Amino acid sequence: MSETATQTRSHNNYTEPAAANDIQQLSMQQALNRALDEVLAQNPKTVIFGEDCGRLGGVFRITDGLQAKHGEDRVFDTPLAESGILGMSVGLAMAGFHPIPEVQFDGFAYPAINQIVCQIARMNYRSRGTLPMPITLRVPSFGGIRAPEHHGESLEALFAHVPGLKVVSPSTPHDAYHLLKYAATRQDPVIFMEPKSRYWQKGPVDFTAAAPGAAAHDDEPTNHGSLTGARVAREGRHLTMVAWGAMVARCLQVAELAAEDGIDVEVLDLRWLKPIDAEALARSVGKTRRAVVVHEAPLTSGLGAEVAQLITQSCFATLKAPVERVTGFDVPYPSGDLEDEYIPNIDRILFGIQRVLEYRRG
Amino acid sequence: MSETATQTRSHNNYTEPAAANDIQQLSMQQALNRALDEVLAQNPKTVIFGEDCGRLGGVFRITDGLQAKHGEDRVFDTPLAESGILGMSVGLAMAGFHPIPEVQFDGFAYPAINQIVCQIARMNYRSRGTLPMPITLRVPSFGGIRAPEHHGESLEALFAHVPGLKVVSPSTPHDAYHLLKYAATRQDPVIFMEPKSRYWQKGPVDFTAAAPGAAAHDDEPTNHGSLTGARVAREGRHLTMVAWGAMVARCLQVAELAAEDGIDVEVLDLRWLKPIDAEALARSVGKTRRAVVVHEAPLTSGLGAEVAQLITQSCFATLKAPVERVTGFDVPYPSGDLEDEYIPNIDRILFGIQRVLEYRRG
Amino acid sequence: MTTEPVLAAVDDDTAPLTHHQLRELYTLMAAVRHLDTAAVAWQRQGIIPGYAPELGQEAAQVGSGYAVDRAKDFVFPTYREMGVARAMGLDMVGYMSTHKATWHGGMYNPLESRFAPIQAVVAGSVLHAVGWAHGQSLSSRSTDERGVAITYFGDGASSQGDVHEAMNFAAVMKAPVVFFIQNNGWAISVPTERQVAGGSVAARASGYGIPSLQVDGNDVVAVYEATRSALAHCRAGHGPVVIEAMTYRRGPHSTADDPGRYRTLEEERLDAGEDPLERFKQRLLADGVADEAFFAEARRMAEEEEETVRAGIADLGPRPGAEMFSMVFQEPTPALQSQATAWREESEHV
Amino acid sequence: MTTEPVLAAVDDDTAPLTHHQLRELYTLMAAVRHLDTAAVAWQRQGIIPGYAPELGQEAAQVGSGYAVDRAKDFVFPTYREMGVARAMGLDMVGYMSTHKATWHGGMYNPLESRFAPIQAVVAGSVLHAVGWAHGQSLSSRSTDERGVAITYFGDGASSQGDVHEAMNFAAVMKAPVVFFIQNNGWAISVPTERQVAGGSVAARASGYGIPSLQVDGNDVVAVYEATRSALAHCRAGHGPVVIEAMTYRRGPHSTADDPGRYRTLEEERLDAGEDPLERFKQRLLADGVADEAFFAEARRMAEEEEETVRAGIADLGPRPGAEMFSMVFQEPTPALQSQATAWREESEHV
Ligand SMILES: Cc1ncc(C[n+]2csc(CCOP(=O)(O)OP(=O)(O)O)c2C)c(N)n1
Ligand SMILES: Cc1ncc(C[n+]2csc(CCOP(=O)(O)OP(=O)(O)O)c2C)c(N)n1
Ligand SMILES: [Mg+2]
Ligand SMILES: [Mg+2]
Repeated sequence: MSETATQTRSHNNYTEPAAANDIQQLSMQQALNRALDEVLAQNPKTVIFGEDCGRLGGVFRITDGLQAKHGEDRVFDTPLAESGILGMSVGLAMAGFHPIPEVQFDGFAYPAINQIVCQIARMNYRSRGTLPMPITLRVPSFGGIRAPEHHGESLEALFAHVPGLKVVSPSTPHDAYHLLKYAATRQDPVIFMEPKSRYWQKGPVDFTAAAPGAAAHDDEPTNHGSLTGARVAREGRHLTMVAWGAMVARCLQVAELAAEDGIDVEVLDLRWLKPIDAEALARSVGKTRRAVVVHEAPLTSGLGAEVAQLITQSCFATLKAPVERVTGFDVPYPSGDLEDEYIPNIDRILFGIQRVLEYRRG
Repeated sequence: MSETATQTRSHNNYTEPAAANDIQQLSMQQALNRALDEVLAQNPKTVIFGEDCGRLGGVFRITDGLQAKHGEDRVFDTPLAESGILGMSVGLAMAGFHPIPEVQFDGFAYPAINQIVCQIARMNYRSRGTLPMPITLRVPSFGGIRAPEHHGESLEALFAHVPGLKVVSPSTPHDAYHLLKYAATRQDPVIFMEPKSRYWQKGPVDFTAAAPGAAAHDDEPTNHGSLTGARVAREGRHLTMVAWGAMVARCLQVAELAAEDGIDVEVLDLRWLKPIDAEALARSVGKTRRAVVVHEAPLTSGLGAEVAQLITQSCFATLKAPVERVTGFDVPYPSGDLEDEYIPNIDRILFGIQRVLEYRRG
Repeated sequence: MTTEPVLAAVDDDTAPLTHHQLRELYTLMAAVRHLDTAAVAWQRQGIIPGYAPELGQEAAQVGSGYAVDRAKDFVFPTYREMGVARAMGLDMVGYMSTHKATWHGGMYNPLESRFAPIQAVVAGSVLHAVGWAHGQSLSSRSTDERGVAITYFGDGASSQGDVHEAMNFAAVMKAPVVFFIQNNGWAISVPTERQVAGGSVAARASGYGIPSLQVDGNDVVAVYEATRSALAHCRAGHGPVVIEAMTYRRGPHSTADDPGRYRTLEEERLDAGEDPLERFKQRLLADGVADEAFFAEARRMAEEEEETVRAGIADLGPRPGAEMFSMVFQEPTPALQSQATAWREESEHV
Repeated sequence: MTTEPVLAAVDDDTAPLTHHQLRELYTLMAAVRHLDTAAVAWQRQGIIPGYAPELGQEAAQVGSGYAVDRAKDFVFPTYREMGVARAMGLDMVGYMSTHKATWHGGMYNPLESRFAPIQAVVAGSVLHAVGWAHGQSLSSRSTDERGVAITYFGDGASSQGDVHEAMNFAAVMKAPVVFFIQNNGWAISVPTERQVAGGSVAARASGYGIPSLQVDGNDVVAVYEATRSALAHCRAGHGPVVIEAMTYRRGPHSTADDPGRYRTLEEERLDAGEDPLERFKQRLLADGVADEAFFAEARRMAEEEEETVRAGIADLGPRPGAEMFSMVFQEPTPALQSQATAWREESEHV
């Protein structure tokens, strides 16, 4: 299941922008790179920066080729200090720029938390709307690549709890492309959590403006298939699995296995982790009447609790069993050898489904 | 409801240690001060430090008189840098000390989050148990005193999500005294969240070893009334309110008002926010079959979601209504003038109770 | 080790201050002194819940604020820069509203006044200044056009990691930013010698290759001139400057503080030195720049201003609760809107 | 501005290194070079998933590690201090296990080996060293007793706020800690000139009143001697010291890195300077301290050691999953124990 960054990392995979009405097979890395390229071309106020973003193109090559193409003013390396990177973003935003900083790995967002929570998330509020913070913070996130300590963290529960932030995580190259372009044109701060274990898998990206799931600037979060809400990744009747990031692909796998036993699972890709598309949850579980939420982060006080509670709140009368959570454990993210024991694996998710299906009251 | 720190802050309220078999009326500030004094006397390896902890005795006077009594090696001021304070704690713990650092206000824990999450919480794990982190981090917490920005924050959901931390918050002088002494003798890091708006209210502190609710070193978290579990602050039959910190007193007030309408509310003071006493939740709501959880922190991804989900998980079959959450809103903590609109007030809690009582399926 | 970095000699405006300007400086200092003293009284009278006085720092604040070009530059204050705000002509009711607990950050318009929202996080906005300054480098290549950021912070704040990151970023990027430290001897109860290793914040600048100026922060003209040359250095594209204005916090840290616990009155008297306002007055008298009538008039105007600000503050009602929700985002979310709706319904139905 | 702080002359052991010691240093460097090169090969062969080579930094690491008093001192490494670990006699299978992805932090005992767990957060443990060092001041007042902390970090790490906080704390508290910077020219793809404003980390020390030594980090004897005098200065109670060892990261940042994207082979050749191992060999030959037979033997031993470590690494199975739970706390919680139970049941019932 897990791959090292080394094995899957390729070079020179920067692709040229495509014409409209175009579907291409791209990896998420390529889709993100393309989105950034287009955003830089469209808005001269966008600037990309972080550790190794420039010449190297980022340790994951998401910014590959962008400095060469757009210049050192638009795409640049900073000294090695995350609070510096995010604090600087605040000032650039105050000066009218749209910063797209990168934190090199999830775990290195912690040194910048003070600037994220107390400054980025609050400056619009503090200044009564006069100093908007259109900052798109890219964070390669989650585990699954047998990386060193602090390189496999899931910070969504923390970010989602912070008033003033919006949080999104794509699970496919198509969504990665469209959601990043969408996020990078917002007037509010968006934390963009990239599932790093999915950077190198290819999938179709539909560049057509009216492509399903790509209706840009649609602000109706409840409009199924729009950019701002959740996405039904697989329709099903018996049970809803809710996931985001790399867990979506895993849940789809599990759904296929469950189908062999005649269990028809719906998979909801939450996408937006703040605000959460509560109507999509209600709609799906209103139909299936059973739910399992899956995430990599530790159980306690994870975002799964919020999702479960939103479901319980809206579907209490019809729910057949309490919502199950299949998650990482309340332990620090372990070293590569134990990673498959920690991240919800197929068996643990299947057990979760079984518990929900077999639940009997009393 | 709210009071300024100024109005309520008194000087020279350091009290002498009492004899055993003794009950005294103390404020929480006095109770905490007494606990620290005794801990310093009992364990020569304890050291207290932070901003203004020494000569001044802390901006809330919790460490009042301790430097004069125990010396500048044991109680000292640091430069103004929270990451420095917490990072230094790690090294002191590695050298065999029991550090009791203070962060001056909740919002100033953010600059130290990297050291808390990535170092304090993980060093025992990383070192395979050879480098324990017996650190008791005191954080004056929550709102209600009309203070400047960042002086009224509730970080419990963040802390509770971090593997390797334990989190506790007292709501009475009695618990403050006993829980702080308990925390400061643990071998694991404990975040001790002090409800600053309650520092100056007096209440009985029972110093007797066998006092109810004060059975020291009782490691059974499910043992009702022990130090490690939740505490039933008021017994009731119709509905359970779950709260912690300053919200416990408010819920008790609400319970009295509800009693006037014949509604018999049980109030559960959660106390430990990690690990949560899930059995106490199950026991109480198993009896009342209805629950409201109240906290000051913003709703989304707050600890209320975890509490609600734990209740739903254990009491699904008998629960009469979905668990209600009455919380702060998903907005930055506002300035004093709007604080009473933000913190769950009596009316909003009563509305929450009403929603639960009036809930009808379908 | 390295040769000491020095300020570039940029002579775009090195003319001595005119008599008019000197009198203006005094008038500003008098207004600030009066308003500051009044605010402490307001707190005692229950008009405002708290205040952080800048007593003794008038020269440092007015002198530096007076040098700012309000068409180009941008100021990043802490919670104690009332004198800078006043020197820059801010709406003082809007400024003071933060101490009335009306709105964190204040009710003035930061964009129009070129004065960022009041910052309660120690060292919180030092990096913002660097980012804003780098933005100027990216936008305007011409020397006269370039705005300069000036970030204020204290001796205590200098201990924060963010200050180091900011100085290093600024020096690597040659960002036009002035780090203006008011070393007022104290961070609440902690004196400079237990806070600032090496004894001087300015001394750290050379480690980054940044030129620095340590000035008598109680001499308003010296502060003005240092700030003016620092701004010119930055504007000309030579990168950042550190100024350390040596001054003294004569009052308590805030109205909730009790300095008697950590310093004696005798120590205060000895360490505070000469009162910057009185000292400037004597100088103006000696130089024949102003006479007693002028000082009496300055005092009258200060009193009048205080009355106006007090009345304005007293008139300030609480902000509508709906602003808690509407000010969070530029593009509101439905989830938050429904919280606002629920809040309104529950407030109205009580 | 201030007079440059200098190292105290503490002559507790300034004798020149004996021939035996010089040969021992070479043997260590040869072992480190060989093991390091082998680890890169192991990664290619799929034996370990990744590795951060220290090629070119052998002199800086062995020279400093050799000076440590393993009875008193404590070392705080990053992820690239294999040479220090080896010089201090660590169990190298335990050390390497972190690169096998067996356990973050490594499988050696940090308390017994006086070598803190491997640290993946850049600058993450610099403050730990200060805290540990202050603990020594609190515990032992006598000069010979006092342990010294030595914290390793890079030019890149020097940009982090924590390093500033650490230096300031250490200087204010006079903590016995050596800040040992290996300036190897690069932080992944970012060269020192874009990272370290002012060009030198050591130059920053004087701003805190801390004495500093900038040494040729490719000269093992120079590094040893600098470290020895720094440790003596600290032990004698004179407070912290900064050492900046100028060296070069000859390899990629890690086995996942491709330096060809940011530096040419020609640049590498020019900037790397002389190979520290070869240079030391020539010196020992010239001074008649060692002959070719000695070097052949050193190489043979290094090869043998590599074989042993490789075998040990290959033998390392994954840790039992139950350790995920049992290592979190000293005093386990029932909540976590029930997660462990559920995990066991689900793993067993598959
Ligand atoms: C990050 C942070 N930590 C702690 C505080 C609490 N606090 C407010 S002001 C202050 C002292 C600041 O001293 P200094 O920087 O010298 O400024 P001065 O108050 O002297 O103007 C402290 C500790 C804070 N506001 N922010
Ligand atoms: C806080 C943090 N940010 C980013 C990283 C990712 N990272 C790992 S090593 C490195 C470069 C470190 O450079 P330097 O300190 O010079 O040490 P060197 O690798 O050269 O030994 C970076 C950016 C990290 N591990 N920790
Ligand atoms: Mg000060
Ligand atoms: Mg380096």
